[in-house]
Amino acid sequence: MTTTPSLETKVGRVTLKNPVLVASGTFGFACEYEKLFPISALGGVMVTGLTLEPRAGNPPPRLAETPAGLLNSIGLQNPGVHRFIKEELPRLRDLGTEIIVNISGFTPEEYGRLAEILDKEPGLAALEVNISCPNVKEGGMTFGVLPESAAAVTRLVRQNTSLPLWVKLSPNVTDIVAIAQAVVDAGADALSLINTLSGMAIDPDKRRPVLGNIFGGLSGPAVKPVALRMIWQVYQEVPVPLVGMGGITNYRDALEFIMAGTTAVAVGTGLFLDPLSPLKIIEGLQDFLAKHEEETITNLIGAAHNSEKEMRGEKRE
Amino acid sequence: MTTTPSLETKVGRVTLKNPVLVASGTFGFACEYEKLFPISALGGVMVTGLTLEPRAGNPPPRLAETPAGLLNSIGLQNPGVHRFIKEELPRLRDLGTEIIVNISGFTPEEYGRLAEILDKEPGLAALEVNISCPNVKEGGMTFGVLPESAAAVTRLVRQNTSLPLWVKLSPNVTDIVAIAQAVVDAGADALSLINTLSGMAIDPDKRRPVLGNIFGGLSGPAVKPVALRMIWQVYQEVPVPLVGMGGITNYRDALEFIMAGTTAVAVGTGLFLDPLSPLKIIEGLQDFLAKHEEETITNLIGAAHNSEKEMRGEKRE
Amino acid sequence: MQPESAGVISLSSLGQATGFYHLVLAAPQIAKESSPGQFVMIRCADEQTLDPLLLRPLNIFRFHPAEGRIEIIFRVVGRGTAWLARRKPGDSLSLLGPLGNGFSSLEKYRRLLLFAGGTGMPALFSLVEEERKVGSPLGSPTGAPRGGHNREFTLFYGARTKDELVFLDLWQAAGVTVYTATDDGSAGFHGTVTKAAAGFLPGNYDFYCACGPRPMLRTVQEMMAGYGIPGELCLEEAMACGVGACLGCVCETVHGYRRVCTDGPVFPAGEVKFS
Amino acid sequence: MQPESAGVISLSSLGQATGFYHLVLAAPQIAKESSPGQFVMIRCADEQTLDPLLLRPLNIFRFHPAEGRIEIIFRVVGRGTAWLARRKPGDSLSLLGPLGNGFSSLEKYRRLLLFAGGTGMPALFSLVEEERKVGSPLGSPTGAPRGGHNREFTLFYGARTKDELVFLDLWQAAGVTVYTATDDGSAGFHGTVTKAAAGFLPGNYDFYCACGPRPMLRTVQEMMAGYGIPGELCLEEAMACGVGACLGCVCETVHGYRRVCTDGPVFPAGEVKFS
Ligand SMILES: Cc1cc2nc3c(=O)[nH]c(=O)nc-3n(C[C@H](O)[C@H](O)[C@H](O)COP(=O)(O)OP(=O)(O)OC[C@H]3O[C@@H](n4cnc5c(N)ncnc54)[C@H](O)[C@@H]3O)c2cc1C
Ligand SMILES: Cc1cc2nc3c(=O)[nH]c(=O)nc-3n(C[C@H](O)[C@H](O)[C@H](O)COP(=O)(O)OP(=O)(O)OC[C@H]3O[C@@H](n4cnc5c(N)ncnc54)[C@H](O)[C@@H]3O)c2cc1C
Ligand SMILES: Cc1cc2nc3c(=O)[nH]c(=O)nc-3n(C[C@H](O)[C@H](O)[C@H](O)COP(=O)(O)O)c2cc1C
Ligand SMILES: Cc1cc2nc3c(=O)[nH]c(=O)nc-3n(C[C@H](O)[C@H](O)[C@H](O)COP(=O)(O)O)c2cc1C
Ligand code: FES
Ligand code: FES
Repeated sequence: MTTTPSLETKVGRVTLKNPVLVASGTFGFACEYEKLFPISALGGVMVTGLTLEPRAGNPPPRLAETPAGLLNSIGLQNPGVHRFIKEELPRLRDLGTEIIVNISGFTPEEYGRLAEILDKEPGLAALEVNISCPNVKEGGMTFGVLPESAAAVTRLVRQNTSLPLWVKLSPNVTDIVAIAQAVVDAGADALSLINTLSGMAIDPDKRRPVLGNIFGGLSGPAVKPVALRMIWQVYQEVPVPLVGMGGITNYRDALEFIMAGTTAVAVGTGLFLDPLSPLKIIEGLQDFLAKHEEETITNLIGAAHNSEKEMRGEKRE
Repeated sequence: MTTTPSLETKVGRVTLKNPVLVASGTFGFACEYEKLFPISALGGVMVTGLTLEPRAGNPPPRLAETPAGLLNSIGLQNPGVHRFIKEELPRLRDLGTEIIVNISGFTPEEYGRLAEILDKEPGLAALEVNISCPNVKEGGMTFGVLPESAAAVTRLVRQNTSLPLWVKLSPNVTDIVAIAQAVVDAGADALSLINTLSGMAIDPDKRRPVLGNIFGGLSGPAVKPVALRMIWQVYQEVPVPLVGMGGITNYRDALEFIMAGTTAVAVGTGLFLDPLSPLKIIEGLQDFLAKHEEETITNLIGAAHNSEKEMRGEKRE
Repeated sequence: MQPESAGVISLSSLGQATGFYHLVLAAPQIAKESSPGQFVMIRCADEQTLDPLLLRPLNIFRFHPAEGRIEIIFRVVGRGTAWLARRKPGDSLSLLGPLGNGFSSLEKYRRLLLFAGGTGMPALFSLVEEERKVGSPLGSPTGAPRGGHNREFTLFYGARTKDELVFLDLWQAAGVTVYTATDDGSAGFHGTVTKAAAGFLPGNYDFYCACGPRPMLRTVQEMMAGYGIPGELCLEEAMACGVGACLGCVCETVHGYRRVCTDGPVFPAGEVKFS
Repeated sequence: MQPESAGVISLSSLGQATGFYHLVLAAPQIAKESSPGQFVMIRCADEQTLDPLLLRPLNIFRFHPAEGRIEIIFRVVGRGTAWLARRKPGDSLSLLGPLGNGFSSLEKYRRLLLFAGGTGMPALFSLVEEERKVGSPLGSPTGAPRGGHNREFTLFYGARTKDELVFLDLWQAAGVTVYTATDDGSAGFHGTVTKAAAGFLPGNYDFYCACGPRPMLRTVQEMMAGYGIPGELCLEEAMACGVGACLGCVCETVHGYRRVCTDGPVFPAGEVKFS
């Protein structure tokens, strides 16, 4: 093979120059990492979760390190969508990469309103709809844990924008496939998974929870097996592109996700181990393709499912 | 303080000389570890999951190491309850520690039958009812993920034995409190949590799942934050003793569980890092109590909840 | 600010019982860009392990742009720092830095009061040394102050015990008047730095800088506010990214939550709210 | 079988390109109890890290009860073995062993055939050395076989390349006839051990023992079954407990799933089912 292998991939209507994004909430509005590497090298940036109004977030401490994992209870600290559009978006548009805006609401209407506002803004590749927010109307359970509420939010967002919709699923559910199916039926173009697992840590010396908020979201390598399992299940049942995240720190992790069925991946907590890891992952994928004489990364999407089909005797001709 | 602090703890009717047990499936029938340390030093032994009929288990590979975690897909390989009673139980009775028998069924009736059979056997401290088995009648979802099926199993077991019942909860659920409440209402004396998180791993070189069974159960330090969160939630809502497990490798982990609300803890995957870890944990707890001049470990059960009450202004008089 | 692979030049224990270590690193880029009160993050784990996961933030004790070196003082408190204490000369470490917003310029002030508690000392020393460096070609504070300015520094330095009061000679060499305090009374005042300082205050001080454990900072803040002396506090908070992206390290201030890693670690004393 | 803290006596690379290392450990209890084909599990991570989590199983290459030592040959394939390769003399390691069910007695046989592939070699050497030890006070196979028995061994030893054929001198010193094979033809037969052996078979052999990668074992099993020569296979499987408790390491046999760690790692060749 003489041509260099292609990393280009398509999440529905959104073409990414490579499948490596950075995950919402871990990359701020990109300006922090701009000093460290050229953001344009990334497949895309998922910006920090936005809400309609500015939010102060949760009381500190907000971080607790756990075995191969990280608990965070940031609580969606953000300047609100309006200041985002004014102060951050112009700069983001010029980064030379796809910008995916992550939105969160506390009522379905808030989600709809956010979509409506952002729909008018040029230069966005997609909206990522974070349905892991507590549903204040329904007593605090998050929208993402019930198919009905997840679908309701998706539907309202769908009605308010023609931007591609990536709905980001919560892993804290009994049946991820049911939720995935519900939001796809309600108009999601793609699914992002997974958000953080709900967890906590206790300081035995202080005899109290480490986090000011008691509970936090678990991310990082610890959660990778759970993320892969959910992606595998959704890939088998729900025919939309998937964007995978949860514990990716190197190109082999990225390959696990892609082979489980994702069209793209995002690095979140991995940035904190090594801020250059997304670039190293891109390089690693490139080398892997070259070594195995694969022309394009898209050949590998869902590749691990083939072995299962073979085992079941469903060999592809 | 001059007397040595007491580690004795009571899980309902069951008195344990100390709160450190070993988790089902990780300690076999105790004979393997007998060569390594005196089993009588343990608070109790939860023996490998039994089914009515012998089971061969799942095809290998059955293990995959993950970041700070372990995936297993043993699939309940066991000799069946009858051979267990004949070949293993007599020896287990003489170990000088509490024996808790873990049971699994594929229909509610199987659970009931197992309870009936074991009820006749002297020398058992409790039955641990593993409701994480696939419910073959209802298409493979495990009993443990729906309150109704979890309660149905518990009820049938309750009707067939007067032994203390510890129902072992699956963490793969949206609402752990609902399940906990349902099984307590159905007659559980105590709750064990957590069983393993459903997960998977992919070998990117072979382009297929690492485990022969594709999915496996994630255990070990990686899952500790999830276990603690679920224990915290259940402790706040459901007034029965809890037995905690999920990633405990040292006495500080054990303290986190106890302070989150468990009356006892079990070490599973931790044994594989260090087979003597249960003994070291017992020692560590003893030293901690002495250092902090606590007379008994039972003072620490749920201790981390006090800080929350204080924060909410509900200071205890 | 950038990732830099730094070579260990030396690592020495500052007394077994203390758990304190002195680390000298070859990190030319970071040395060049540093300013007093900034910190680095160091990956304190074998390359291929994912536990512990996060980099550890450590203040820069001294930086030597000409030699391309930085120095760090750290105490072993957990597995990250324990790993770091096992390094050997010649090993290489992954660093990210210099990070944060250090102390502001002291130009306006003549008489300065410093409060250091335990591992809070290094940040303050970098401040004094930078000050004294001006006009000195090598920058090592040997003998009397050689700085272009005639600023006066008084340090109240507290620790749990005598042995944890480290590098007193360097402070003295920098021409700083040092008062010590120990929890166990083994050296200097028997008690906290704030109690030790109380006898000298208000004095004629223009400004203060403090770095140390939270309870100390809170008391210093209160006390100095009482005397109407302005100052800056150098804070610590658990960190993940270290560059301002994750919003994990916030502290409460009069302006709401601010990031310790980028808005700080040094804040105007009057802005910090201890709850 | 017990946990034992073992001191590193020496650790040497057997050629950079190979990734093979030779490790000598002071482990008196394990050395005393070992028998050929057994293995140890070693914690290959810093004490305070939880990743990698599991102990690594490694075969015992040689054991010296009198000196209280064991020897291991390992290849760096991942982070555990990479960590192990960074140890230094004087370091101490956490071991568990000896584990498993080794080779059965060779008493009944006179002419033995051995098949070793890569890191499968050590287990077979322990078998030969133990055999040769009888009658020798020190037990090191120097010069001609000095064992009480006049058993004859023929070894087919395969590797990817010449440099990975390690310790050939020891085999020769033990009086074993050695035929080598390499994947790249850089030494001995160009191809697999099984193909190399095919030319010599059936010969006059009574029994065989094989240790190496799965595909090799499968071919050996098939080939030898064809000649009607009985033997034993030494298997590998990912392990967690190493003591038979977790049922994680099973292989398929004619008797159903059996634990490689305790029912094996050595199994009668006829019982193993390769699927
Ligand atoms: C900006 C900044 C500068 C610092 N400068 C220095 C310095 O110059 N010298 C020095 O010795 N220490 C300094 N620290 C503290 C140092 O970062 C921690 O001691 C270190 O991260 C502990 O890591 P560990 O793995 O050894 O301990 P862990 O095993 O992670 O924890 C051990 C204990 O330390 C606490 N801890 C963990 N992380 C932090 C943290 N980031 N901040 C505070 N406490 C923590 C834990 O709650 C626990 O009680 C600084 C911290 C910050 C935020
Ligand atoms: C009974 C037994 C005896 C062994 N004896 C030796 C020996 O004498 N010398 C030697 O070099 N190696 C031996 N091995 C293999 C050795 O255990 C593995 O190479 C080692 O565990 C890999 O650890 P790692 O952390 O370096 O690699 P990892 O990072 O864990 O994995 C790297 C690669 O090795 C594979 N692997 C991981 N664990 C095992 C395992 N337990 N068995 C087989 N493959 C594995 C993985 O699938 C992966 O492809 C033996 C294995 C067993 C089960
Ligand atoms: C500090 C932090 C903040 C996060 N904030 C958000 C957010 O605002 N919106 C969102 O959808 N996900 C958020 N996440 C979740 C991540 O985007 C990602 O889904 C998760 O961390 C799993 O990926 P990882 O293991 O690579 O970090 C956050 C995660 C972290 C660690
Ligand atoms: C190899 C293995 C086998 C297990 N088998 C069982 C079982 O038979 N029944 C059961 O209820 N739980 C079983 N478990 C789950 C453990 O008992 C425990 O709930 C879980 O592993 C979490 O604890 P840990 O992180 O300390 O291992 C098994 C776990 C492992 C690792
Ligand atoms: S550590 Fe991430 S914002 Fe400060
Ligand atoms: S490794 Fe646990 S049974 Fe073999």
